Amino acid sequence: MKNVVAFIRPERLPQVKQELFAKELFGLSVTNILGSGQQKGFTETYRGVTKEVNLLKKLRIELVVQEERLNDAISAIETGARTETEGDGIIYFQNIHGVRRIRTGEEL
Amino acid sequence: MKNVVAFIRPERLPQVKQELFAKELFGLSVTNILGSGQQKGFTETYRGVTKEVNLLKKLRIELVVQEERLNDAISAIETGARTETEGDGIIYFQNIHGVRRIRTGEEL
Amino acid sequence: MKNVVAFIRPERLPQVKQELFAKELFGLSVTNILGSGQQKGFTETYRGVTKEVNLLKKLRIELVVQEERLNDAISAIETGARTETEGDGIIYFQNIHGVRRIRTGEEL
Amino acid sequence: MSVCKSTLSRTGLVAVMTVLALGASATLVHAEEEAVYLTQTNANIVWTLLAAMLVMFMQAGFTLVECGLTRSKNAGNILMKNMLDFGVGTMLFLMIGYGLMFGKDIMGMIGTDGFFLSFIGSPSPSRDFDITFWFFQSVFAATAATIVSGSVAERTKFQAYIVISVLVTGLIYPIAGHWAWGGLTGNAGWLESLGFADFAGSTVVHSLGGWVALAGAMAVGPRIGKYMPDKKPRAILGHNMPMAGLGVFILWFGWFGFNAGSTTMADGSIGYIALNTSLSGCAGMIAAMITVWVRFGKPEASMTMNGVLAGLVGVTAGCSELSPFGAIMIGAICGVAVVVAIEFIDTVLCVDDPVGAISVHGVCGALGTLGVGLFASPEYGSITGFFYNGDLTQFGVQLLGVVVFFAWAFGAGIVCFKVVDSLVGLRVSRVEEIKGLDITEHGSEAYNGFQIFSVE
Amino acid sequence: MSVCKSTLSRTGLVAVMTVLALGASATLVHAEEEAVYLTQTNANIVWTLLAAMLVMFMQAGFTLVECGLTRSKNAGNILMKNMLDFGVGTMLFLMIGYGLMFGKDIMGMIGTDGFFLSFIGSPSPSRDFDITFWFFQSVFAATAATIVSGSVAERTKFQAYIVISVLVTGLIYPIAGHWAWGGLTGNAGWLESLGFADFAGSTVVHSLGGWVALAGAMAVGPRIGKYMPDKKPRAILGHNMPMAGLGVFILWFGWFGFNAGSTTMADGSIGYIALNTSLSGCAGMIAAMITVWVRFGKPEASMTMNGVLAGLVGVTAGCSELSPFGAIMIGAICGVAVVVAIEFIDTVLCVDDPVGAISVHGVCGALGTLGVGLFASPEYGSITGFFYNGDLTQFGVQLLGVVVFFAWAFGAGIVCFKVVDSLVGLRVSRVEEIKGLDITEHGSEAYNGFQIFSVE
Amino acid sequence: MSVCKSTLSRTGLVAVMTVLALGASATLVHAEEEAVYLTQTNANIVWTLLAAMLVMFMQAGFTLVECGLTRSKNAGNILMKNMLDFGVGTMLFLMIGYGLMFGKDIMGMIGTDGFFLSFIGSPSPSRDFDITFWFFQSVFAATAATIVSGSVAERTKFQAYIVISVLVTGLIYPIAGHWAWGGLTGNAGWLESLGFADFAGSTVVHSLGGWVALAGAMAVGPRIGKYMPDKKPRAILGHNMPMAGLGVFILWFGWFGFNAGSTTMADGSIGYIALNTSLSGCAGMIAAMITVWVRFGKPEASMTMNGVLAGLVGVTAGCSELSPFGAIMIGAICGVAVVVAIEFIDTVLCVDDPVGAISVHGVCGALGTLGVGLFASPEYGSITGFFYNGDLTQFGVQLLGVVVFFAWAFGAGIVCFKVVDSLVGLRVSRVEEIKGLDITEHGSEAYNGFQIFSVE
Ligand SMILES: Nc1ncnc2c1ncn2[C@@H]1O[C@H](COP(=O)(O)OP(=O)(O)O)[C@@H](O)[C@H]1O
Ligand SMILES: Nc1ncnc2c1ncn2[C@@H]1O[C@H](COP(=O)(O)OP(=O)(O)O)[C@@H](O)[C@H]1O
Ligand SMILES: Nc1ncnc2c1ncn2[C@@H]1O[C@H](COP(=O)(O)OP(=O)(O)O)[C@@H](O)[C@H]1O
Repeated sequence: MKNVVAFIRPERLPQVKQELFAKELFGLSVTNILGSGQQKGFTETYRGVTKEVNLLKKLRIELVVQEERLNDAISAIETGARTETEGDGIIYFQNIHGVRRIRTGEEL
Repeated sequence: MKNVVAFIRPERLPQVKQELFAKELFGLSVTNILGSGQQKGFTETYRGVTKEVNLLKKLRIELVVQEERLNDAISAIETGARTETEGDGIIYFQNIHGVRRIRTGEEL
Repeated sequence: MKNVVAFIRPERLPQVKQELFAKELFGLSVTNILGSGQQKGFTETYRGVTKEVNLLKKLRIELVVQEERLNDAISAIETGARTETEGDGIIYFQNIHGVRRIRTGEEL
Repeated sequence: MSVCKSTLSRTGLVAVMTVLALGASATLVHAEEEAVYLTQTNANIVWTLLAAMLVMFMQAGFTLVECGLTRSKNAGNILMKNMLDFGVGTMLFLMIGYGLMFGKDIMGMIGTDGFFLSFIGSPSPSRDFDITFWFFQSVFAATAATIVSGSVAERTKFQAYIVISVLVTGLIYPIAGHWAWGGLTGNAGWLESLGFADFAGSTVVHSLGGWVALAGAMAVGPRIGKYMPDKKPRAILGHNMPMAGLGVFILWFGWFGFNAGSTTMADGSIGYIALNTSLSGCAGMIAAMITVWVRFGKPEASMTMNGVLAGLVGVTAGCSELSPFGAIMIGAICGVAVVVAIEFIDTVLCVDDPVGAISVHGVCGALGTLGVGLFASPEYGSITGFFYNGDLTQFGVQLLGVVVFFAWAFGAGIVCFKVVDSLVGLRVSRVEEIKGLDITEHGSEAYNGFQIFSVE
Repeated sequence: MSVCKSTLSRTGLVAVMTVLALGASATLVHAEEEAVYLTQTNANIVWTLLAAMLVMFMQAGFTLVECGLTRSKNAGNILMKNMLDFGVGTMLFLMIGYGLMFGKDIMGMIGTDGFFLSFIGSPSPSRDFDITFWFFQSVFAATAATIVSGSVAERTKFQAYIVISVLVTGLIYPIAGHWAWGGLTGNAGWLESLGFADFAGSTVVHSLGGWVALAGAMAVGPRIGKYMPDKKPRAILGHNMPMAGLGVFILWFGWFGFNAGSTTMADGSIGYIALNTSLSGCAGMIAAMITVWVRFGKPEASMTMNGVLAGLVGVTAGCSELSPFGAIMIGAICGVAVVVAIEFIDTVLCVDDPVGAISVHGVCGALGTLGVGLFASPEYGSITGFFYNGDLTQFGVQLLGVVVFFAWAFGAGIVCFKVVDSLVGLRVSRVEEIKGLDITEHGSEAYNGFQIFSVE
Repeated sequence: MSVCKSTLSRTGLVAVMTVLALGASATLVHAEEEAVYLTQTNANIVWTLLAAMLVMFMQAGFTLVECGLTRSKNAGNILMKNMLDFGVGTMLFLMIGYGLMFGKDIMGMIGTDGFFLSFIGSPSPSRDFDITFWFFQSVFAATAATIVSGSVAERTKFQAYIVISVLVTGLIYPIAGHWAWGGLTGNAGWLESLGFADFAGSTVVHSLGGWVALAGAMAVGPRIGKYMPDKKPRAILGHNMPMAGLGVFILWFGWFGFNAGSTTMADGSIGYIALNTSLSGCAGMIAAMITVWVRFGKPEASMTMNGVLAGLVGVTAGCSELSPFGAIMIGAICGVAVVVAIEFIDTVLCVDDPVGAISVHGVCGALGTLGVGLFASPEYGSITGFFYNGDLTQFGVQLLGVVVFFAWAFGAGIVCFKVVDSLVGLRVSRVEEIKGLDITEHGSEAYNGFQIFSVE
């Protein structure tokens, strides 16, 4: 089993979900994060004082997939999340050494 | 060392915590996530327009444990989180290649 | 490539960011978590009933770095996050088996 | 615009103007050479109407307090309940309630005419006032129902709540209200005939609501997770203290209308009635804050807010009878009592009252009513209390009223809740309660975008 | 402080006192032996002023409703727009609007003097009232502009909005206002001369605002993500229902000033005007709740709130002409209509109106105005509607007024929005819209600390 | 209910009614054949009471503004402080303050009787008014203390704050208040004897509060993280702009009571006083918005809100003396000044004032008071300013008053804060400040469920 993690733009989630579901990948966990990367932040002014905001709102999505579905998962996320402008994020995967479904206790 | 990650129902956290603490596993990090899996979502109606909500509120819990405590951790989480209805979530673990305590810098 | 994860105090983030940026590590993702460890929680009283709060607000920071930058990353985080009091958190790293930039699709 | 201005002067007479304006929106009137004065009737209409507006605005305060002291997943449901209380309450009071409460009575027990606004005749100053009086009474009726909302919050079916709200405003409140206030329209309710004094409704409105709330909280049972298996209460934290705080300020503001407006007359007494109201709220706040501080170690906000409301509820019965120091005493007593009562109800009775409605309205309403028999000052209203004349007669009558209202409201409340339970079911399912009533009963959440998680 | 008190009595006379106090802050006056009474002029000033305050406070209600029904990333922008409406609106009405609306007129079409408060002369009771009347009118003017804010929310440039706000309060509203209400200052607007009746502005204020809002929503286009490629609407959830709910309660409260204050006289009619206002809001709420429940399966909060406002808008034209039952009918009709209209505009017209401003103010304002021609009761105001006399003349005039205001407001609105579009551009860029106007237009977010994410 | 109605008519006489009602809640009165009119005394009571209610409601506004402009972890503490200001303030003013401020004076310096409401005698119209006047003054006193709350927010011990609040309402405010307003009860405060004019308290209430706030902010020091090691200020963002915005609207609404109510008389001048108040707020808003826009690039919301309050504070001294254009001028000056002052205090003085209380109340209060000497129009109040008569005498007196109040309030403030610091300690510990005062001082958080994180 593999663990696929991607950092994406919040507004691309619906497309990513759509792509994943289209490939029958239904297991998915989404976390709100603040991130920095190549994309620059912005500045806020509050009561006359400038504040640099260099952590932007992003989403972290995480999927546990079978070895053979890894490429499907990655390409689905890439298709859904890509806008070709800075801030699209990265995607990585890792090995997992065991997965179980809590409801049943079965190994996946 | 191992990294144990589980996706559980928010309302089961107290039980999971209790089980873990009972086994003297005190190190624990909890994140709010939105997830989809086998459990179906629900629909909202707002101002006459229907909206499908297929990401449900879940928690991601993460523990760094010693090899020998791995099974304790997994069984504690399973006991605490299981309701035997759809949406109970999954649990997985990975190898970790190094852990340090920030306060002291000591390797764990 | 390595994946570095650390749990730190929220109020240390600016220092950690500064240390990382100083070392030209710009890729960074921050998540809000609730955590327990060696630090004790506190009690709230609400309408006459006491409530123990043993999950404290912490941040989870995650960096994907090249093998050779691993030590830089770890030491930057440690320098930034350390207060030498309980609650400073832990830091761990894992192997990653593939990373891609979503915008371009290039392998990193 | 000097031309325009002189035109203004020419159009001074109301009658002329009305014809001229042909139904237009407003009419300018100027003092003629011979001065025209505001009649006392119209002054009373202005005052009573302003007070009614303020009491109506209290509905916002109740909503915010209840909403703030409960969890975010039920905020929309609470909003709906409180809008409903006003909407349905007014309608019911229109159709049935007012007649039962203020119609020509039978043996001081119940009114029998005046349903469906049937007392409205042809235009006259007297009709103008009657309508205003009716409006003022209708906003009071809505208040009684709203109190119940708080104690059954976060677990009651919306449909069931609608029926309860109808029963409270349509039957429970007006019938008992007649006993104490029927005299306002020339009847003689049996309690007031005995001398029972409750100027603006510590008992008639607040205790009544509070005791129905008690019946409701018992009937519907505690929220999931409120009690441990060993009956030890757990804290279920309210989601928004600033919201509740704003609610308290709005209620305080509106309470000046509630109390001082209950003269339904623009006379000189409204000043000290309002002062008493304010002082009692202040005393309640300080007393509750100190009590919480001493009892639990820290001055906690939600209880302090309950203290303000406790003081306000307490002084409602006697605001026209108390000296300022009497008002402070009543407020202080209620401020202490509310903290004690909340703990007692929570830990001893094991009744889950999320916002403290039973303690604030039921208990402090009763205490305030009894207080009239003790603290009523001969220098102010028409009654003299025990501390001024050593005579417990008035106190006895007050006690009788308090007991009668408890029996009626709690009894009728229990019956109503049981009936509703068997008809539509009182309580949502376990799954619905965990998900929150906003999604399950109303189809959409109250907050969006905000990450809201309850981890226990 | 007995000495002090007797001093108080000595200083009774205003004149003496003023000299004594040498410009100090307040003056105590006591009844002399011979009673002094409040003049009707001063009573009118008190009443009109109180009403004006209440209407001013409605600005808070509008802000909260709009803010609550939109996304958190634009909350600060909405706040700014609503403060601006009042600030700029008052100034524009001062400089231009009042003169166009209430100045000496040309052929019932437009006022021509009274600009820059030029009608203010030397001190006199008449001036005192005129100023108060002016103040009351100025808060009305600000209301009209604010309605537009809602329909163009979340995507309009702040600079563009400023210009629109200026045009609405400075030109669109006062010119048309003159036609219906010029008579208040002794003119004869052409519509009122025909007998058009709109007591407090269902059409003059609300429909006018609503139709400009329609023009605006069309001109600025739907929010990103509101419509699927196949024109199916998607839900963009408001971020804070309790906030919107508080806004509704504040509006309800303020509406008593809006309607009952439109007498600008402390007379006896204010009581039933307020009662009608309240009942119509209640009926609107109940009707909308039931309609939503039946139509979409659950009693949803945001539509129910729109129902309250629908009822209040509807009754505004006829509050002084309707019997209480007429007011309930109007409210119920508007409550149903608002739900239908929102769905129609959203799904058929495909016009994106985030808060329902067009349906609430435009549609229900028109319905309420027409309703006067049907339900006006001879027992109340001076007009008799079709259901009482079988005569459709009044209805015809009402219909004419409704049509004329639609044509004017929508037409002028379209022109204004086009002009503004070509001058400064109406709409923010795609990136700015996604980021939210708070950051891009005002430089800082409305909420901080709260984790706020919109995942779709 | 025709029977009932005729009963109503029969029960017209108040006296008869009171007997009949036997202490019941309300009394219906109808106009008899011979008309009865509202006495001016009772009209004054009604008006003053309504104004007092509005001023009391401002407490909600202050709470929301302070709460919204600070961080969520201290929201409950701010709520508690503001409730306390009112609760304790009223009590202190009752026991000590009123006597010092309005008691029989010694050499125009200090009042010496009237403590503990001792001026209350037997029932009379004069007593009725006196009590109302007392109530009105008590809500003013609470306002002064509340201003201080803002500048010391997020870092001050709750216990310390209680003592400060007591000292401000019990000593600092009433002593100085006597100098300017003692004449209201027939004394002659030394400043007012010189001709110092501050109608509703730009200096007496607002500047006084503002200068104590300055002393407080200096004594307690900046919040952790507010200044970089090199003294460069950093932004600590307020957590809730819509909340602050609602607070501003509530304050604006209440300010009509604050200013127009300061007549404590229902006379014709209240109309233009309210108009001036409104216009100045609008001008302040627009001026501040433009200033921020020009100075910092974007029209930021929190500064614009401060602009509204700046205008309102500024016009408070002269609202009864200014022409509408004078009011606009004062508002505009204050709107610009508040932005400049906030930046100056933040970056040059390096005093950390989270909500801008010093600039809004201290600086603009002073400017508004000086403005009376320049802009007071002979057409309105009794004073004529420099721009109308070329005479700087009045301006000189105003300047004297401003300086005296600064010296007194800042001096007494510094002493008080030092004393409190040595007694109970002013400031919470570093750890407590980071955790937030809600948990450490009050034992529970203000928001629950919401994920709230501050990452820097
Ligand atoms: N090396 C990294 N480690 C952790 N997170 C990263 C890393 N690089 C990027 N991210 C995440 O991805 C988001 C987008 O990255 P960014 O570099 O701005 O996109 P792009 O690669 O398209 O320029 C960041 O905000 C961050 O959350
Ligand atoms: N393959 C997966 N990858 C990532 N997260 C998953 C996966 N499967 C489940 N989850 C997480 O677990 C939660 C519960 O999963 P679900 O499938 O509904 O439970 P169950 O397995 O009991 O039917 C999901 O909401 C999601 O957050
Ligand atoms: N074994 C662990 N697994 C997961 N998270 C941990 C673990 N130990 C610590 N943490 C995280 O680090 C935070 C700080 O840990 P803590 O033990 O209090 O610090 P310290 O090690 O300095 O005493 C915790 O709140 C938790 O979020």
